[in-house]
Amino acid sequence: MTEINTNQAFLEEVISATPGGESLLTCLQCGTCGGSCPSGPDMDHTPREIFAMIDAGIKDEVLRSNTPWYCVSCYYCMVRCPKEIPITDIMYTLKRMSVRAKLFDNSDAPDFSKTFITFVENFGRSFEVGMAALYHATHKPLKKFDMGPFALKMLIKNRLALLPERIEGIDQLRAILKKAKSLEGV
Amino acid sequence: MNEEIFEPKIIGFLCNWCSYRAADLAGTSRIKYQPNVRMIRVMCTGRVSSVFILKAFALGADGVLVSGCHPGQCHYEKGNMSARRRVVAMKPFLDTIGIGQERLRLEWIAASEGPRVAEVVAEFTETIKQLGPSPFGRRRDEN
Amino acid sequence: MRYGYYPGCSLGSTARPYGISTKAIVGPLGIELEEVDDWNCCGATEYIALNKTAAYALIGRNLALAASQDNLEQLITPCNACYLNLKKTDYYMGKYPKLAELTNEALAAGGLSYKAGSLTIRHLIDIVVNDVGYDAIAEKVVRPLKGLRLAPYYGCLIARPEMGEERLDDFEHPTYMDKLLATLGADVVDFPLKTQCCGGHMTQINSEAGYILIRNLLHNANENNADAIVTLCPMCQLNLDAYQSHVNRHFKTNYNIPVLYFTQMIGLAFGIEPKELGIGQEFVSAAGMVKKIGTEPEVPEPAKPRRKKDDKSLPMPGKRVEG
Amino acid sequence: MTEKVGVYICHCGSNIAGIIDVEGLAEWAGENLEGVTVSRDYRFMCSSLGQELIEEDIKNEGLTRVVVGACSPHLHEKTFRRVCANAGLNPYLFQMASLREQISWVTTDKDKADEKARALIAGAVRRVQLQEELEPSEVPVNPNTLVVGGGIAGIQASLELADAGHHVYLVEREPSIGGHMAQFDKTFPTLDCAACILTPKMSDVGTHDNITLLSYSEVEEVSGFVGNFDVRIRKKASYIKEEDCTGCGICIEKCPKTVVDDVFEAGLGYRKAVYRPFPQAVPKFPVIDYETCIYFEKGTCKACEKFCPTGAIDFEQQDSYLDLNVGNIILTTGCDVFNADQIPQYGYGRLANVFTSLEFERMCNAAGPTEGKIVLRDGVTEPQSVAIIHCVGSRDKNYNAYCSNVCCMAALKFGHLVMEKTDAKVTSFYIDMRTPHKGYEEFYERLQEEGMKFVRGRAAEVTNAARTPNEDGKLIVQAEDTLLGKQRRIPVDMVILMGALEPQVDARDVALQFGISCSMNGWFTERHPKLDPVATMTDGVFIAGTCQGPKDIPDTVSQGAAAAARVLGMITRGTVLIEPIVATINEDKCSGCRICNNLCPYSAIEFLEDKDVSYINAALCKGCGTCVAACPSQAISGAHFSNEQIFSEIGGLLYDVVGGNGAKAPAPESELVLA
Repeated sequence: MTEINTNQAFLEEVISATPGGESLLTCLQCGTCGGSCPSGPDMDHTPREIFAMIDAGIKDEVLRSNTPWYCVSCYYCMVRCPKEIPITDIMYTLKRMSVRAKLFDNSDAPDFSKTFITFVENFGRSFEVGMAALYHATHKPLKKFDMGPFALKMLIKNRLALLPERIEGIDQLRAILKKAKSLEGV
Repeated sequence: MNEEIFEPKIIGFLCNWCSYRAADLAGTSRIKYQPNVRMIRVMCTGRVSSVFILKAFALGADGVLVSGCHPGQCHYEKGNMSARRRVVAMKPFLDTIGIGQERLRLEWIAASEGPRVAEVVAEFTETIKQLGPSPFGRRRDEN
Repeated sequence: MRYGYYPGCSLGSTARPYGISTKAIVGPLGIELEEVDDWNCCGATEYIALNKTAAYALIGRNLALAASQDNLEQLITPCNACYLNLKKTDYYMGKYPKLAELTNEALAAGGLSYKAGSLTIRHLIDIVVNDVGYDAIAEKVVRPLKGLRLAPYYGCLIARPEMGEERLDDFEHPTYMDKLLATLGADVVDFPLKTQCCGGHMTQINSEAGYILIRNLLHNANENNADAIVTLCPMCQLNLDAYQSHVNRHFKTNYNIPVLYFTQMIGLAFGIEPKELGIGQEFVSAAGMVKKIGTEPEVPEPAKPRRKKDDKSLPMPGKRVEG
Repeated sequence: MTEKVGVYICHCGSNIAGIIDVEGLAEWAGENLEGVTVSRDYRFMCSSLGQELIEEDIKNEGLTRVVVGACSPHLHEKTFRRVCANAGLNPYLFQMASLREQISWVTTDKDKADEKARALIAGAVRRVQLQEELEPSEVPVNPNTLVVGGGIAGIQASLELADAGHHVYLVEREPSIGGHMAQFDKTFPTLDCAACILTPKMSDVGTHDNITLLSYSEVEEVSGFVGNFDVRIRKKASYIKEEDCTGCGICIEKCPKTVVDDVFEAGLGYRKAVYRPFPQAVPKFPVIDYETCIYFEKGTCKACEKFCPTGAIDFEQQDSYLDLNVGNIILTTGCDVFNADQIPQYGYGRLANVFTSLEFERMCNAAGPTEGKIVLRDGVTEPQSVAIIHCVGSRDKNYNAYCSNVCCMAALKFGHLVMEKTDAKVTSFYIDMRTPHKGYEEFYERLQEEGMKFVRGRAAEVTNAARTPNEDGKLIVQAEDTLLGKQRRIPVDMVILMGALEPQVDARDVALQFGISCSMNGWFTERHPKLDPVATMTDGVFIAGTCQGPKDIPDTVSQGAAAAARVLGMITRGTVLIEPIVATINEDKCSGCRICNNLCPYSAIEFLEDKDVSYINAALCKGCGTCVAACPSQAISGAHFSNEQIFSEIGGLLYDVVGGNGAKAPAPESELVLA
């Protein structure tokens, strides 16, 4: 049970980690975001509620919620928000925070992202076959059944690359990403 | 007064109808900004002659701000345009006499733009801080 | 017209038909694409979920490479996600100096740097409809898509978010692809869900949620008797096409709507052989649709009648009928 | 010359004293500033006790100059000038330093605040010593008044003045007065019929001996100043000879050309090419619309002319001009309504059964396109369910950040009308329900009792994309019900968009024409937001109604009456003082270069051929000082803003800079220090 005002610094953290995040202070709780969101019905909390919770400093509950992970980045909320709050970017911020705080228990979403970037960091390109294999094998053993034929069909349709492409400048890319992460203090 | 805590002394000429009222609005809205600009009320920026500006520098101002109504919004129809012509014309001259044109700034601030006053003062104060004291400004130590 | 070209990962795999058809039509359209050497993945919507600075640096590398490649000024991509990432990074680096600073600090580790604004990032369809233009396209149409009723589906990331002054079109109801398909001779559905979400990565992380979104789109396209949905995004195409059978299984529906790329439709209208446009690689076969080309439309559009004396109807804003 | 300067520092309670060491400041001024003989601080200088303090000192200490460090001169300069005058000191020998607006309210660092305060006081003290006695000139006030805009605000103002026995020229752009109120059916919260209460006032205006109604006319030029404005009115050609027209309306009946009426019918209805916006129009004369008339388009038709029983049609008529002289001007130019197709997700213009609030007002109006029947765009089907969306273009940074004030109540009114005239269910989508006036909250409760539903959540979108059978053929309003934290989709037949009130498209041009200012949004700016709401910064020009900001009918009417009262005050006083801040040319110095002649915005400078010098007509000069600054031979001096005065003010402001000589007496004549 989280008690209110546990973490007043939370609001500040979110704002400083999001380009243009200051506008979060002016949220008028109108619900345009929650109303516009394609995943709205599946979220533990609507974006609007998340903002109220951030304001109240209920950090853990926010970082535990599935809301940011159900954001499909359609940007409807962002263009409709009457206060021009960069909602989608705030969702990304919350994803990063929850991964670092290891608070989001249903690990599917984060691990999908992790699998995805593993390939990007090793090859410089994304790679569906590997992703499907790795992600579904490590993640949804039950779903493998479903995904097997799926991937197969993709192959038949000639719509899967069999081998990952590796870019030439992979070392350069790694150096860049390494530096970037150190800058962000990861 | 030593340089690392150099506080610029800036003279501001604000028109009575737009910019001076914007400063009033900044006040009533309690918007905080640097105390470096000391403001003079003129009826219109059109009244701000080059002599005013030179006098301010001559008396040791580190910067001069001239602020009036937006183009087309001048209470006297086009006084602000004369001010613009004058300021533009003066800038190269300020370079030649070694004051530097960055020390003279013209801004349009409407009566409703209280926050803008704070922004402009902040920016301009910062600019002048970067430039350092004016070559003409010989300070006596305050006590 | 010469442009830098950033295909994006999917065009080599899941969206191979997009790549093929793009290559097939740029010639006739007089577009010269110069691929960015050794470009890397843009990170889709996933990378930024884990690292912010790294995500911008990842994209920054592509921008830096393109900008330094014999002075390219315009960078074109056919993928909505890549388009958003490239454009948003350029825009944010201009808008938020701190972000630009960090990104360039990271890029420096690879001996690169990028200055916001050095490149104009544009989507393939933007140059097709605006640089080539509808008239030039119309001239090349040898096989009008007469008889086809098409639902133009733009997806999210080409329409949103707001990224500076210049905008391709409306955030919610763009019309440039509608005009394009009409130019090709097709009967165009006024598709109300044209910029709604295709489910994005939801099909991966919560298929139930993803299927619902796909169902909504298929349902409405079906209601509008669309022969096909036309997309300009690999992710949209994959979700609507490859998962259509999953959706049918899941909701006991039997949608059978082929999902094609606008480049393939242009190719068809230009008389290029379906095979050379990668048609046949889609999950939901477009064979039937291709056959229909040239036939009479099933639902002829009723011409708007002049207002009669007894007509009580109220004027529609914008659409004036005088009596 | 040694002046005796009195310096008075106001605490303004803690407003100034909270940041600035007022006692210290007064002390410092007394000790360091030459010429200062009295220096005091007091809790409230503007209080009667504070004022007496100054009067006493002027009398007993023989002060010759007065400086008050308090609030902005825009608040109390007049007050203290009067104090000086009462004590026999010329009011222009007074100077004010804005310690509150420019220091204590905007500065956090106390020491820096004190430093700046000393600078401002030093500046004022040095300046005031060079200020000269000035006598404001007194001019008579022309008792006639110009009212611009014939909406309810302009009607109210005109009647107040006319009934008081003064002549009013009421200018209206459209063919009839009445404004937006004439378009409405009912008015909240009492639901009395708009026409019933408005039309009597309209005909009063039409028949009043003291009112010259200039409809279908616009103000072309304005010049002059308070008490004595010269105005040129353009009366647009209506192609109807008003002296012959009986207003029988046969021409309208016979006119073959029907067009959509985008103005009065808000695009929901039609009118003829020769038309009268509505039956009770005042004046009764129709006008022929040049743009749509078949005769002007094709050169044939003249149906109206054929059938007019009095031969009142005149296709040769031209615009005519009217030159007036008035003492005061009241602007009641009203507002516009937000163009809803700017918000694509609400589908206006794309989805037939999405209506704007103005369209719906016309639909409800018994004299409107549907005779008051509430129907869908097909003109026959009655809706079973209606959604009302609030804040369309209001409280939205993408369009207008402000609250439009009237929409919540209008939405409640609409809810009532829908439920009264149909069996439809009504749901309102609101962010905050704002009902802060007499009887308004009660009206809200009444609608709840009548069964109107309220969803707290801004509608996200209106779509025709049905997902389920019960949504088929409907408009679906999707929103988050923020009180449930759940997304809801509510299928309805009709959607009403409560569009924001916006300034008239040409508000800025009008403001410029009358020499007043606009807010960033384009609303006319009042002299003081609380204490002087209907006056403007330009003496003799007043504003009332929605041209000043969004407001409802009661507030609009009050302002119209208030503006009239202010004008009556001016008329009763009979004369007005003109600030003596004018420029004068020293003929001996004038080289006759004529540079100043074209610079003057008021052509107040003429060239005297015989003397070969320029001359300034004080009556026309407004004292901007542009000519003073521009004169190459320094021959022009600006009263109250002379070079010497400004120079010594600069010197004082830079008291803490060597070369400023801040504490010393001001240099009498200006020496250009740049050798």
